[in-house]
Amino acid sequence: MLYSEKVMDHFEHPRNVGEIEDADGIGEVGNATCGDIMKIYLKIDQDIIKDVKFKTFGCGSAIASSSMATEMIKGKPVSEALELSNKAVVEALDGLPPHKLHCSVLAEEAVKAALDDYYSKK
Amino acid sequence: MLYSEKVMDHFEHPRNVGEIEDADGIGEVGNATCGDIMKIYLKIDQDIIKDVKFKTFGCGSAIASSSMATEMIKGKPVSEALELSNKAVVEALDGLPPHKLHCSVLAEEAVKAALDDYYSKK
Amino acid sequence: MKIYADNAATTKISENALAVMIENMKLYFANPSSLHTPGQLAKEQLEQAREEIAQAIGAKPREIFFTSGGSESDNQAICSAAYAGKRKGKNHIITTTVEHHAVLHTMAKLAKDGFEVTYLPVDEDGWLDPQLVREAIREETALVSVMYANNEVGTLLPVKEIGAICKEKKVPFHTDAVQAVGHVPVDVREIGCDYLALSGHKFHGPRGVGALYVRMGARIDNLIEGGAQERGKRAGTENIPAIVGMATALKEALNQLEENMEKTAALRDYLEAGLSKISHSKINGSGAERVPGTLNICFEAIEGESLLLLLDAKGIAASSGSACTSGSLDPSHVLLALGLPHEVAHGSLRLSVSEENTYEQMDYIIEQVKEVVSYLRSISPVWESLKKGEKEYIFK
Amino acid sequence: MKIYADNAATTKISENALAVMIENMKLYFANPSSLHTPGQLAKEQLEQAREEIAQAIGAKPREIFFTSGGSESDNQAICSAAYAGKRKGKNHIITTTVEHHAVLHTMAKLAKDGFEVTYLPVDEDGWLDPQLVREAIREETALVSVMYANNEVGTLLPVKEIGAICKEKKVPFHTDAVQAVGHVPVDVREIGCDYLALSGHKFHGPRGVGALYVRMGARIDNLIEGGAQERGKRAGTENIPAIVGMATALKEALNQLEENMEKTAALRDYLEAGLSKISHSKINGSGAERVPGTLNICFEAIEGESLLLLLDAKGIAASSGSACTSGSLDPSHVLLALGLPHEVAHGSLRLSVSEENTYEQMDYIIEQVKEVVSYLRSISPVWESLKKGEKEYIFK
Ligand SMILES: Cc1ncc(COP(=O)(O)O)c(C=O)c1O
Ligand SMILES: Cc1ncc(COP(=O)(O)O)c(C=O)c1O
Repeated sequence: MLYSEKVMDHFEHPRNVGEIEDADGIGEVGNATCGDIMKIYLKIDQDIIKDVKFKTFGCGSAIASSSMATEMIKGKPVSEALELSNKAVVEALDGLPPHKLHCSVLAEEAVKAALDDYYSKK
Repeated sequence: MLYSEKVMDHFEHPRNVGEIEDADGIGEVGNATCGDIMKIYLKIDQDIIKDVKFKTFGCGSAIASSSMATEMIKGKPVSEALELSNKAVVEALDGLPPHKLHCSVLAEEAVKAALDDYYSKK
Repeated sequence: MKIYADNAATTKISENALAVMIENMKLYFANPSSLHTPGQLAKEQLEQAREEIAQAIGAKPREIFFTSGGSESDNQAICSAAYAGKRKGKNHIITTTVEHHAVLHTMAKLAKDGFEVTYLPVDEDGWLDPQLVREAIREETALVSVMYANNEVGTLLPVKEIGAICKEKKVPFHTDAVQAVGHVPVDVREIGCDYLALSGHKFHGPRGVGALYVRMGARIDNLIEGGAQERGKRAGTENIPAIVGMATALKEALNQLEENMEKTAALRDYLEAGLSKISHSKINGSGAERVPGTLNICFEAIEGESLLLLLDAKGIAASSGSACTSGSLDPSHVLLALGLPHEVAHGSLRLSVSEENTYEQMDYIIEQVKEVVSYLRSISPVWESLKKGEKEYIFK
Repeated sequence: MKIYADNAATTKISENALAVMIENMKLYFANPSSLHTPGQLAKEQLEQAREEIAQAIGAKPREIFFTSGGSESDNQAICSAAYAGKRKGKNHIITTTVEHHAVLHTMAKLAKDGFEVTYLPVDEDGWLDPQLVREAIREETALVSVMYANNEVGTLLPVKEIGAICKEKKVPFHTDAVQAVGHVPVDVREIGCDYLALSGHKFHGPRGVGALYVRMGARIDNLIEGGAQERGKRAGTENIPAIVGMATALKEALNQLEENMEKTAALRDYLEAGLSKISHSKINGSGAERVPGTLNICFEAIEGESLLLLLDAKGIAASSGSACTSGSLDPSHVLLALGLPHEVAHGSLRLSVSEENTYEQMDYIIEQVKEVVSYLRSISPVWESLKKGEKEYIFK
């Protein structure tokens, strides 16, 4: 099949979908022309990611990558979230097809953009 | 199928196969390099073709053309045999495949060569 | 429910065509180039199929060359005409922006080899104004290649008008009729084309077989060199089982053509009516005549692959863009050619029904598409921006 | 009695391969480029077949490209290597005089396009001395193309030795293994070739499908442009039923390879022993290693077509020269390359047996060939001249 079971699970039942009204950090990456946009909302308390939500416009692996990335940083200290790599996302998803690897990069970038936003607001 | 029923009949059961020991005219045309040789023997009495035999090295349509040509001139006056055309042979055989038409030409030429030989001996 | 709604990508083989193929493989397996009886019997099967295919499109048997499919037919026709033109100093080719890749990539190869290619634009329905062809033709035009029916949107292009113009201007005309044959009436004399490509698997025939019509007198050169099969123009031991399967399927399709056209068009229109109720969406090509079974729709703020996969999870097999390019990241070149902006071109869905589909299935598709679209919009940041008024809707 | 002894022209499809094809057409008919489940299941079938074919010849799956048959594979390999060479200033190609027309006619096309082609001679058994390849290779050599097994005579050419020389000299090496695969062990690493062509219908697989092995890193360019199938190197909706049928047939053939080789070689040798009793005849290639099933014999003073047709009338399906060129008037280019004079080259007969033939059939063939040959000699003017001493026998 196109995607691993893990990818399909996170694509069909994405975790942490939604918005956070009073987010402490918001990151948006990608653009509609390329076919992928990810937006990540963070609620941070004492440098711990208390809550995270996302919205994604994109293919199955983009949605799954966002879902997995949010799962991986949820409840973690910001310092750990900053270390999140696209490789870790790919591994956690049991792999992505080669031409879909950029989705995991986007997920990493979206998390970092949200953290940047958090720092810049602080 | 490759050949008409008539061709197959004359190929599988050729008429007038053989040699005539004391022939009045013998004609041989074609060459082994091209893959066809026809040899026709005539027994002529008072300008009537009393007997005709042939031997042919060649494909099915070459054998059938020889067989048909000999049938067509047997018992006929020499003057009529001289008129034998390859077209008439082809028609009598209910047609030949386009790339096999040269076999009927060869049959016409073999008859004429045998008649030439007859005249030159006379 | 399991629904196959991807008939423009490929169709299921008909029972009759399959039965004929099996019989052929068992009884007529010999090589038709062999002189022996089994070979000649196989050859008879081959030539009968050639007659049937010829008759189906109004051609003479000698004008039909069997190939391995639509792509090969397109390649061979285009290259033959192009290089024949080049030998006479003609190095200009006219085509459209909405052709299949079998045509477009062949054009790209020719462009590399010194040809100048004019890509005529289409209107928002994918229709080509024949006058554009007339205006584009020059002294050095070696070929006009315009498809009969578009594979993504279904639009029927005015090939008869274009054929007449090409005839008048004495320019060879090729039409890729892969999506048309078996679905709408196709007659090569009416079109007035010099070349026409068709493919077996688009009308419930087998895969890996196609035909190329070449008007008597039009130039045809080998793409595949070798044995003297197909009057020396296409080498390779003839795939007779597939060829007779294709002929059987095409006869079957034509026997029921009117009936099937009516039925599939009605199903498609029903589906279209249901889906067009979804807000901020657009039916592509609906302003033009289309092949009966094809429906293409874009939904704002969602992406096609995720739509496709969620429908698949519900048992609906559909397509986003053409099958051959799925897996690529670019939106369909056809939808862009129709003038759709990238962001909505990404959100396209092609449903292609056959006479075997039912209204019950259409209802299910409508229901599921609605649900999936609204779910994907609910998780789409683009939809969020649109709703918040941060962005303007493209489809009002 | 009905005897099929033309297996080098084509084979009857195996029951297993046919069953797998039918199942595939019914269950996995979707387009493997489609993203939906039916498409992805079809794709799994395709990729499994690719693995099987790869394994059968010692290749990696990524090195296998599916095509429409042996001819297409040969064309694509040769053109790819030739033009890749040309871009580096290399315009010389080496091949042999006994190749199949799929190779020879491609060479002729390249020769017209500025390539210089060296045709290496073979010995009287159709065998090529590998040292000739070494001597022919030059700085500008773009490709060496030597067949694995000859289709008319059955001779196995020393491809491993040639492969080693090409490797040493860093020249790409293509081998047309259409007559070898499924009949003798074939391993691309052992051969050391860069390209290898095979065709499904020569080993009880389906018609219209073949494969091209392309060593990882070797250059491969499209012959057919279009969709991104076969990693972008061969466009056209994949003919999966035929591909899985071919993989099934090849696995089957290899499972029984030793057994079949022994059996067919024994049948062939038995036939050969019987037929060589006919006076003034010659077994072609008997001095070389041959594929097990093929027997080629020339009879002095008779012509092959009439021999063939009379055998056909007795129920024996055989061939004279290769099937693809029958119907032409020229004697086989292969027999001429073996040094046979025209007059005897016209009188050739190819019998190609498979493991399904029997000794009873061989006895019948021997008896009938004897009878037909002596009949045709009795009506042959050439035989008459030979007997009368007007001409010299070529075969003493
Ligand atoms: C040696 C050889 N090469 C190539 C071919 C061509 O294969 P196909 O007929 O599958 O194109 C054949 C058989 O016809 C052959 O025997
Ligand atoms: C319009 C059009 N042209 C050409 C093709 C190529 O046909 P095939 O896949 O049979 O090579 C297709 C289908 O894939 C098509 O829809």
